[in-house]
Amino acid sequence: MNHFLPASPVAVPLSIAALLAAVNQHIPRRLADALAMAASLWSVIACLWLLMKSSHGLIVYWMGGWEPRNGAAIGISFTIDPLGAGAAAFASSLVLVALVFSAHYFDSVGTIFHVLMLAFLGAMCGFSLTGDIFNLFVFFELMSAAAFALCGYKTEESGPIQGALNFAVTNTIGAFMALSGIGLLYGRTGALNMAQIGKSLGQTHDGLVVAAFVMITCGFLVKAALVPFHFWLADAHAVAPTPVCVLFSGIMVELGLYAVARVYWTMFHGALAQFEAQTRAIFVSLGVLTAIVGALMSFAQRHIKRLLAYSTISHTGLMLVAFAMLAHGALAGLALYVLGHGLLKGALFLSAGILLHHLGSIDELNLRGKGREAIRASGLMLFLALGLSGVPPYGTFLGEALIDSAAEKLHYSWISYIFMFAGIVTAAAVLRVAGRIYFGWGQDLDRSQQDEGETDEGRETSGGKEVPATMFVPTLVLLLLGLGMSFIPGLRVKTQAAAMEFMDQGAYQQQVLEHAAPPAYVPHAEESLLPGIVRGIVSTLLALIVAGLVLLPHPLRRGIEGFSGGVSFVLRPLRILHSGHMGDYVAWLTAGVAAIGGLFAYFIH
Amino acid sequence: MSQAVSEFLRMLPFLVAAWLFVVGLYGIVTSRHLVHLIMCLVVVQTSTYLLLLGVGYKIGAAAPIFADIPVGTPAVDPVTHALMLTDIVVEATVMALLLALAIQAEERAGSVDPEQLRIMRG
Amino acid sequence: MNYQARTALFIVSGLGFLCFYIWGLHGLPGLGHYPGPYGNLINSLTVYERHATDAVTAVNFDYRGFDTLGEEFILFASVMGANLLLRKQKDDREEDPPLDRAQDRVVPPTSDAIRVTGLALVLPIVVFGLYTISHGQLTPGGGFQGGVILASMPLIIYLCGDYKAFDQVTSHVLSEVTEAVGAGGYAIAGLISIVFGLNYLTNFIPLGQTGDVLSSGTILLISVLTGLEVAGGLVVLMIAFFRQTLVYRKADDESREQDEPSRQ
Amino acid sequence: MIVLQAGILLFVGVIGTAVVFTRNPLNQVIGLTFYGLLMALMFFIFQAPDVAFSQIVIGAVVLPLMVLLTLAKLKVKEQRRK
Repeated sequence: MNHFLPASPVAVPLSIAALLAAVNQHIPRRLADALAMAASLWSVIACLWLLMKSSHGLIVYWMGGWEPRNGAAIGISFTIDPLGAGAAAFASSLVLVALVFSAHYFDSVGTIFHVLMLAFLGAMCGFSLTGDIFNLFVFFELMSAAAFALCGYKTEESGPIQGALNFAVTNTIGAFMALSGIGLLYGRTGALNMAQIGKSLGQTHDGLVVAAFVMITCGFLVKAALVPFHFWLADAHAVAPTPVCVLFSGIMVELGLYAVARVYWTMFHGALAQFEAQTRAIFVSLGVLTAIVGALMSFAQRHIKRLLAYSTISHTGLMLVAFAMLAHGALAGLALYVLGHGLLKGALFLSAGILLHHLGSIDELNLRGKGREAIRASGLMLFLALGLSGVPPYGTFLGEALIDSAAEKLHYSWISYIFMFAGIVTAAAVLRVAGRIYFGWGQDLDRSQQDEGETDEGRETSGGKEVPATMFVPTLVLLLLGLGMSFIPGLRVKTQAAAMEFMDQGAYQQQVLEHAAPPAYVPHAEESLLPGIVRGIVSTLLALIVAGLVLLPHPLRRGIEGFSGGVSFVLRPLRILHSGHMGDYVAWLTAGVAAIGGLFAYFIH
Repeated sequence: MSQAVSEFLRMLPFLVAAWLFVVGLYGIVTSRHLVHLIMCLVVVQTSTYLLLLGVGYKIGAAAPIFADIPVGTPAVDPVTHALMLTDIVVEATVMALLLALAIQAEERAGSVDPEQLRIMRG
Repeated sequence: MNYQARTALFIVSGLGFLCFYIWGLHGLPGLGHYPGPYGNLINSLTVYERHATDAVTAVNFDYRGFDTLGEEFILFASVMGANLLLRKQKDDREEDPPLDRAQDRVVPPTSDAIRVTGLALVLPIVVFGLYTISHGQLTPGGGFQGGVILASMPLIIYLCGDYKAFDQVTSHVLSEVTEAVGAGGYAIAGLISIVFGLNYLTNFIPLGQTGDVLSSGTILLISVLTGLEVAGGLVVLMIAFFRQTLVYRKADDESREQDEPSRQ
Repeated sequence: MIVLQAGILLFVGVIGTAVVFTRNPLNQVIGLTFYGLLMALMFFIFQAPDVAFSQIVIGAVVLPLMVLLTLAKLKVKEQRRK
């Protein structure tokens, strides 16, 4: 079993994918569903097992049995730690949920959908588990290739094609950028194993190391959709089939960030250690900018999936802020936050999918007052919106609490206001949607505002009065898991230990290259959750107030007109910048890389 | 003379790689035709070949094929070649996917000019 | 942004990026001064440990075989994706008569010389492709290169003007299955190692005599599977593109009709 | 040998730039084919026969062919729309 389990989260889904492709159209739909679900279920189990096992030290698994010679790696390793295994387990669970949801959702073309989903799954697992930088790139590309195809799945419409094009071009450029960085590193160290590169780089921090760091980081940040690399995300989410959105928002974007953290802690930490303060400042500013832009743009949308997509952008900004603390408490908080957010956002997208299935539209203004017909979906949405603002016991608040206490020690306590701001605005946006759809509050459709680009999309199903259990139950399960994770005993302590393991560069190198024994990690005692609880409740109340103000009936709106005028004064130019033009996206991408690179170059030399 | 040339050559493949990367991006930013844009993306990708090729090369070394030369002869790095092979196949397939998207863009949106494909604004 | 603003933004940031990149490149040891140790280690090991004389093939299919697995699936997923995107839509049918008839263009018949030469080339190309695949561990070549060569064979048949033969040779289902078998075979070949109590993708076949065709264990097996995958994948891709534009040179409509249902 | 290497690298740089600046896709694809062949030649000169082998087929045949087929399809579509 020890020979099989570490490789199986990649090998099993890929084998099943190939099998399903070979028998395309010759097997019944239900059998294909069952096989695909079985493969993803297997990945969940295997990854959970790896998660348990690796909490006592890294699992280092050499593909092809090529153990390192004299401390030099000659093969590819899976280097599995609890956070990596956790990411893979979470990705597999979301794939499973998405497959269950789509069982009655798609009028699928042969088995192509299943094949692509399984390839996507295998890529995400490999991406989380690998310990080799080029292998990371290969799985990054596999993830992208499957994602592009899934994104353009609904070829009958014009939107998906344009969204997929923007997605594909920007992400491919990001991948080439990361590959160039990898080339630079290889030119310096002659190694591809991350542990060995880290060892070989040591403390040097010349131009090459900085350039490699910035290029690899920016390549992955394109996937993580940080401003100014974020444009593709809203487009891709707005058009991808709903079950696929769950994966994009719930885990794929976060995996971009995971890769940044992995790369930093295994390879560059030694080199950049004396510039920790500057690194922190740069990433915090980037994250804060992203959180604010994402939140504002989210509030301005009426296409519900696009709204959710911008909210994801806002939350990845917060996640980058958490990573930027470069402390184990914040990293543990980040892990919990990703989990909570992924469950929540997944459930939100699924409920949007139910709306689309039931009412045939995804435009907030079109759906005004129609929610009574789809009461379960809109009711769920209300619940979920509260989670976005971090109300306890929703899982995100656990993460926020950890991040806050870590930030406080680093004199960054002001970032908790950013967390509150992003939480309030994105939650208010979803509450507004739910209020408008379910209760029919707020303005009616204003036909004068037509030049807004895509606001709606076609059905993905044949529609129907009934919402099948395969759609409703997964949504509910995600919601309950998101609530339940707060009650797992010792979760925070265990995650902190895992984060310490993740960040220990020296122990990582010794375990990978020299079979060293793992050290034991003893995190601090649990801190009080009370401030987090209070803050969560305050944000939720504020979110309710903001949403209420927006939805006020006409006569009462007068009072806040000046305020909303101010808001749209800020929003207008921001929306114009999101032009939907691929050239703009690439120009901003280059500008982002140049700016981040320039800042690092300035600080380090 | 040959000294000067070899000093110039020391950085040449890398400079060309950097140049091609940026020029390709320029083509993408200013492109008015999706197919042109995709071919510019190919140019960006070739930049990574040049970088890897330059990194793995050794002066005066043979190709890493030990059929005719004895083991131990200095040979260039086979790993970068393997990486480039991977890169080339990836290129062809990703470009195929993009070209397919371009065909669909013409079909569904009636244009291949990024200027006209702006349904995703705001 | 308008064209000028966009170009201006790019020129400023592109130059910034270029400077930054070159600043990083200056840290490289310079062309021809490869630092090692990875490549040197592989060069000294392949012949002894793997009985393969082409180090690149050994890296691709053994030392870093797992990368190649991922990369096979990139090909596989992209082909699936392109196929999905290029499938005929329902509303295309009526407005899509064979192109040439719609434009009243007469296709010049292919000359006999081209046809004979072309068809005579088919066999050598197949042999050459198979040779390249099977000698990958010895001389330059291997699954990728041989697969690509094999995939060019149907093109020649098409050039010879025999669309019917092209259609038969490239029968969609067959090439799709070939592709899937190649990709899946690779993933499963890795699993066989596990049955022998070895790590994923470890060699489990005797290494044989260095220099023989049947040598270097799994490298050969994986090379063949990769060849299948690449050939199948590229043929599926090319058919997908060809079907978009194909010039029907003969009365091929029946064969087209028969083929349609299986592709939906 | 050194002069040959420098020459081909420069040539690759120039042709790559030319490919980007050729705005008409039909002309560009001719440039791209030539560029692919040039790349293959460069791989040979830099002792990478394996890579050169795939580059010849992919860069000079498969990729340009796909681009040409795409252009043909786009042209037909465009004409039909008019």
